[in-house]
Amino acid sequence: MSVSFCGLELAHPILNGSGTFDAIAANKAFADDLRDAFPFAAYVSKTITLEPRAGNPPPRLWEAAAGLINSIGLPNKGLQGYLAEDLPQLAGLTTVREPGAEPQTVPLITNVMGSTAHEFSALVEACETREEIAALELNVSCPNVKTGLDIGADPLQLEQLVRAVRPLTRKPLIIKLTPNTADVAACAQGAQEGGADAVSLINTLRAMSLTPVDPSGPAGGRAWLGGRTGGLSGPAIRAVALAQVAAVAARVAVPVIGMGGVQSGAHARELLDVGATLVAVGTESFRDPAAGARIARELGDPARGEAAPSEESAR
Amino acid sequence: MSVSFCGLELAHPILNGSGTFDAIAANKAFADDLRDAFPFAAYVSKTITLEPRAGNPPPRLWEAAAGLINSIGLPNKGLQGYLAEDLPQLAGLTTVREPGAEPQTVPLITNVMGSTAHEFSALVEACETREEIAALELNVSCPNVKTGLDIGADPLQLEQLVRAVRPLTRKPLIIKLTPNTADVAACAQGAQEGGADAVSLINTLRAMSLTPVDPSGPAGGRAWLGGRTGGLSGPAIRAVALAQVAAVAARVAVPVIGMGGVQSGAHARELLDVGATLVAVGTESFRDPAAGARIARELGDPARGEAAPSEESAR
Amino acid sequence: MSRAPFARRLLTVAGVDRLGAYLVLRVEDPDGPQPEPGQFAMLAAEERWGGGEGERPYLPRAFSVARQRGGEAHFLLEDVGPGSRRLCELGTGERLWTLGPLGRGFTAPPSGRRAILVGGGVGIAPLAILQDRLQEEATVLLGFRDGARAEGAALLEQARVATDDGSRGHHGLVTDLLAQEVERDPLAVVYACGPAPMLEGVRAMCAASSVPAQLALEAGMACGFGACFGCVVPCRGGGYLRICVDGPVIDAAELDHVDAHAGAPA
Amino acid sequence: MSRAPFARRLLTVAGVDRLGAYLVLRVEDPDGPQPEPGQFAMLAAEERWGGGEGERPYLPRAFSVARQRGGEAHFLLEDVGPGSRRLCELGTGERLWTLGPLGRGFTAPPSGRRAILVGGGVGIAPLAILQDRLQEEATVLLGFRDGARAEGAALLEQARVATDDGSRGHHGLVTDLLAQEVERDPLAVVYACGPAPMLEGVRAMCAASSVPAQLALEAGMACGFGACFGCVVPCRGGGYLRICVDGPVIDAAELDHVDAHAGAPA
Ligand SMILES: Cc1cc2nc3c(=O)[nH]c(=O)nc-3n(C[C@H](O)[C@H](O)[C@H](O)COP(=O)(O)OP(=O)(O)OC[C@H]3O[C@@H](n4cnc5c(N)ncnc54)[C@H](O)[C@@H]3O)c2cc1C
Ligand SMILES: Cc1cc2nc3c(=O)[nH]c(=O)nc-3n(C[C@H](O)[C@H](O)[C@H](O)COP(=O)(O)OP(=O)(O)OC[C@H]3O[C@@H](n4cnc5c(N)ncnc54)[C@H](O)[C@@H]3O)c2cc1C
Ligand SMILES: Cc1cc2nc3c(=O)[nH]c(=O)nc-3n(C[C@H](O)[C@H](O)[C@H](O)COP(=O)(O)O)c2cc1C
Ligand SMILES: Cc1cc2nc3c(=O)[nH]c(=O)nc-3n(C[C@H](O)[C@H](O)[C@H](O)COP(=O)(O)O)c2cc1C
Ligand code: FES
Ligand code: FES
Repeated sequence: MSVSFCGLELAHPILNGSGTFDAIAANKAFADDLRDAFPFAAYVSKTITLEPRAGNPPPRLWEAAAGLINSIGLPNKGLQGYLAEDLPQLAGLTTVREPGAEPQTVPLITNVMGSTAHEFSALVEACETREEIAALELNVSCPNVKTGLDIGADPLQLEQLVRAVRPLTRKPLIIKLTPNTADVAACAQGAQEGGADAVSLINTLRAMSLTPVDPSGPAGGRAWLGGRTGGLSGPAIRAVALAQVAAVAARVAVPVIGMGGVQSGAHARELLDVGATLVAVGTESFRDPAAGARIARELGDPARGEAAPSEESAR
Repeated sequence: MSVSFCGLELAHPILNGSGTFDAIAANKAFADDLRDAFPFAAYVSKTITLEPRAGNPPPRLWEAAAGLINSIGLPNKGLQGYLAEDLPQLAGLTTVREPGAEPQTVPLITNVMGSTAHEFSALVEACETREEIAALELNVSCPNVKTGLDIGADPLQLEQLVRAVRPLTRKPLIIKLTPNTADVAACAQGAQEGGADAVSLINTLRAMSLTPVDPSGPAGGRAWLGGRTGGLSGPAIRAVALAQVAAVAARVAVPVIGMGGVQSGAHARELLDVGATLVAVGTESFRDPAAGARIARELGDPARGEAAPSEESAR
Repeated sequence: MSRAPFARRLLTVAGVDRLGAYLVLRVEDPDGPQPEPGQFAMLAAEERWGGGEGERPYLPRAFSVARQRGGEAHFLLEDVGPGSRRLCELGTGERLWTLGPLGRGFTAPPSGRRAILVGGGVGIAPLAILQDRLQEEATVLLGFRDGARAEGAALLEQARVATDDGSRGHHGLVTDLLAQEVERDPLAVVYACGPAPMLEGVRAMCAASSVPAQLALEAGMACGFGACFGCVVPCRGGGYLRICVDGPVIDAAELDHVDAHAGAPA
Repeated sequence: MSRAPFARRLLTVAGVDRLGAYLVLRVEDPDGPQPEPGQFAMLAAEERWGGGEGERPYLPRAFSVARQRGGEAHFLLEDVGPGSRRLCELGTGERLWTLGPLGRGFTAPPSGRRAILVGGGVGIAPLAILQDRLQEEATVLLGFRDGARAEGAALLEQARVATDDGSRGHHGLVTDLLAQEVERDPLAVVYACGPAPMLEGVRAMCAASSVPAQLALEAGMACGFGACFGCVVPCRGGGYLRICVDGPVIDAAELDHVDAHAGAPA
């Protein structure tokens, strides 16, 4: 079950999606077993920005059909706060490799976002100095300050961005692609050309909800979310994720982290089958905080298809 | 409840999504009441291409979480077959305006797709000669023969396409946008600049499914659909549709036909609230063939918010 | 062809009978149109349709009318997935949405010619109503995977049975039995419904012996009334037929082969 | 603070008691950690969670622990939507997923100072377990929309009641009663849970009288353990607090106002 990814040896192929598991809060909320039986084989931080961000005004959540819309707005302490306060607390998480075997340290992946190449560079340079950080993930779903479009939606822009930050770090560089684009495989290729070591997808799909129409209540027709629009995650997007991951894995040589709506080992298996190397679990952790460990277990259970992804997979 | 759209007077704001209601087949399947109590206020044909198409090999369907993936592949008799055989059969459908009131003739909208501007022109020219056709809908979700991307995914290409066909018809020209794009509002704007009278959205989201993994059966990891990938529709995509329709309605002046996952009058109301003029029902008709009429009824029921969309809507 | 009213109807379960590995769901339907043998209905439980693992079932499911009499419609069910499972859980008095009867049924044999009914597994359902309606006595050959399923043979009268595991009747395929019958009476007309490999066996055998055969096919359906173009099988000479409106009963002569997805659950 | 095991637990319903417009769901939990007053759990029915109209509920729902004794955890339920409705439908012996106890509860008053418990509607739940645990007698003031809901007051002892429609107790707001109490005893400590307008009234009144107040807030939650950052309320001096880990009990001094979305169902 152990798997190597960009030079990192992981106990199993399941990690968390950025922004869907706050290990520090979880350590406070749960009794002590979490630290030594961490559900994920690698830990991805929430998106960190240069400056602290408070995030969007509430409400931030909406339950959709078989999914969740969030409009969190990337609250975080900012780069300095993260490096000074959070990173030391995150180091030393360990995960269980096999029942009975030695627990294994969980590599930390830091997810960062800038709104310009300059900001991304500053973030990457600062992270490069910290050895607790095993790899970097660049969240390029942020709106370009000039065009308003996602920076990551245009293959050429994305290639240039990656090319600019690539020389600044020797750590593995993962590009978290945006799914809100015409051709995600072209974007992945752009990232690879620019020097990315891996790509991850899918992020949430742009979505919206209105205040419930209640004949006796306030009129409908107004955006429910404080941030007006949000991102859809969960089972509703799984089939879209599978198509995007398959398209990307067929196009690029670098490893792919697949995610989107995974709830079970069978779902993870499908992403691996279409070419992902690792699988991230997001929204399902909200329903079951130990989902990551459960899914890793289900994946390892021979009855559910332990065999390595077959050569003649769907790619 | 009656509504005017591009000079057409419709009994109510509900029509069908292209390719989700074969009125000719339905007339054969159901007893005689269908012809005089047609569930939709306007009827949109399946996508018609220049040459006949058989469509994709089976299987063509996959049930996803709160949704349906289809890979139908646009089977149709081709332009000549459609004009000669189908159109005469479709003329004369009538819908019920108000309980008790005169039934009203259902305007026919023909949906066409080409793979080049030349093909689109030939389709539009041929339709222009037929007075049974009240309006044209251009399906621009087809892959561009050169780039492989959807023709409609690029605002500039789309504008040029519309500009090329606009002079060929005096009928209202509706552009059915693709949702698989970075900026659907820019595409809508392109269509408007090119001379479109209206836009419609959303079409299905690109999605995929694999053959079920059965330990005792054939290995998983292979695409289930004969066409390999397909399009996701139904409740799963409703929140994405709402966001895209809101973005488009805020950007363009032409009327918008909203669709995607509508199952009830409340859902239709939300699309109207964010700026749509008409609402199309697709997959829900598969669960309930009379869904169109039911939704129109629910929309007209004062208890569920008969009031006209408020000025301070979510736009 | 019987035609369905243009509306789903909410019908009530009159009772559920166990029949070996299968269930017979009896639904109160005193006023519905009389289905023809081979026609089907789209069914969905009124409650708890949706949700559960993988958030399915979402769309209604197709089931052959197995019998219609005494103001009841009967359906033969096997639990093969979330939709059929939910229908199997229905109890007396609970309700389900029903759209039908849909599709084109079997055509009676020319008078004087013997009908041979060949069924496999849960695919025996439409042959029961066909047997009820045939004027003359038919030969009935039914194949099952095992003994529990073979108890389903009680749905028809005077059936000869084959089982894969030999637990009842002929140890082997139902097409072995058919081969004997076709040889004995080359003027027979064959009516078949069952898993795709069985149907393909029947088709090939009948084609070789120039015996006419009507095959009741199955395929994943979204709508059941021709709207989605999802339920197709490839037909002779290219192109596809929609099972729900061009079938489910298709003349074997229209097919080059029976598509691997076009049979009843094995 | 009591901490939850890092796993959902599948617990069994011991019984359901009607309490006017509310239900008390009693769940067998002999071995779970002892919750502190104000802590909550994320609940989801084992079956039929998902599906139905709009395919909801999908995520678990937050409920205050209303009482924990005799090996049972009690929750006070009001049917306000698909999730609470499904929980209200649970019968004895059925099971539900439970994650908890979660969050930060109430802090006991300094000894010698009187506790005033102010509850509104279903928001009275955490005040019951608080009353159970307080060493000294507290003043209990509860407000309800109508008489059926006012029967919920039986969850606590010696409660003074206000109703919006005057059908029971004081005709008016529970904050009217609080005003009298605060005036009489400015050294009291206030503990409140209820709809947002009530909480804002309590906050403003206590701030004006310099009476310390602990407010148990509510907000739509996805996870309940700090993972999603969804359940926030704006706090004094800018920024947001996560109700599930920084609360649900928040010191009123940390708030400029109570967010309109941060209260119990009205
Ligand atoms: C005309 C007709 C008549 C029929 N008559 C009968 C009858 O009388 N009795 C009876 O028991 N059955 C009958 N069937 C078959 C029945 O409709 C199916 O078994 C049923 O739809 C299965 O639904 P399910 O949810 O139980 O199983 P599903 O999970 O839908 O699985 C059934 C099969 O569908 C495929 N599948 C699996 N997952 C999916 C998915 N997510 N999306 C799409 N396909 C999937 C697989 O091939 C699987 O083996 C008939 C079918 C047709 C078309
Ligand atoms: C810490 C805490 C403790 C609580 N304790 C209790 C308790 O003891 N007893 C009790 O009865 N309740 C309690 N609640 C409230 C309870 O969690 C909610 O009432 C419940 O989540 C509602 O779920 P629902 O599915 O029934 O209703 P929903 O449909 O989710 O509606 C509830 C409210 O959510 C909003 N809403 C509507 N639709 C959606 C949607 N699709 N997505 C997101 N929001 C939507 C609306 O404002 C609506 O009024 C508590 C909440 C918290 C946070
Ligand atoms: C509440 C929430 C917060 C998220 N925050 C981030 C984030 O900070 N950075 C990021 O790159 N992705 C973020 N995501 C996206 C997830 O990492 C993941 O890509 C997406 O949710 C799809 O996976 P899922 O369906 O398993 O949740 C967030 C998702 C959710 C639901
Ligand atoms: C089975 C099926 C076939 C479709 N065929 C077409 C088509 O031929 N042309 C087209 O423009 N859209 C087609 N669509 C897209 C629908 O018109 C509609 O845009 C989409 O399904 C979203 O709406 P819904 O969620 O209500 O189904 C098809 C959708 C389905 C499910
Ligand atoms: S099931 Fe939809 S066309 Fe046959
Ligand atoms: S509910 Fe997820 S952070 Fe509070």
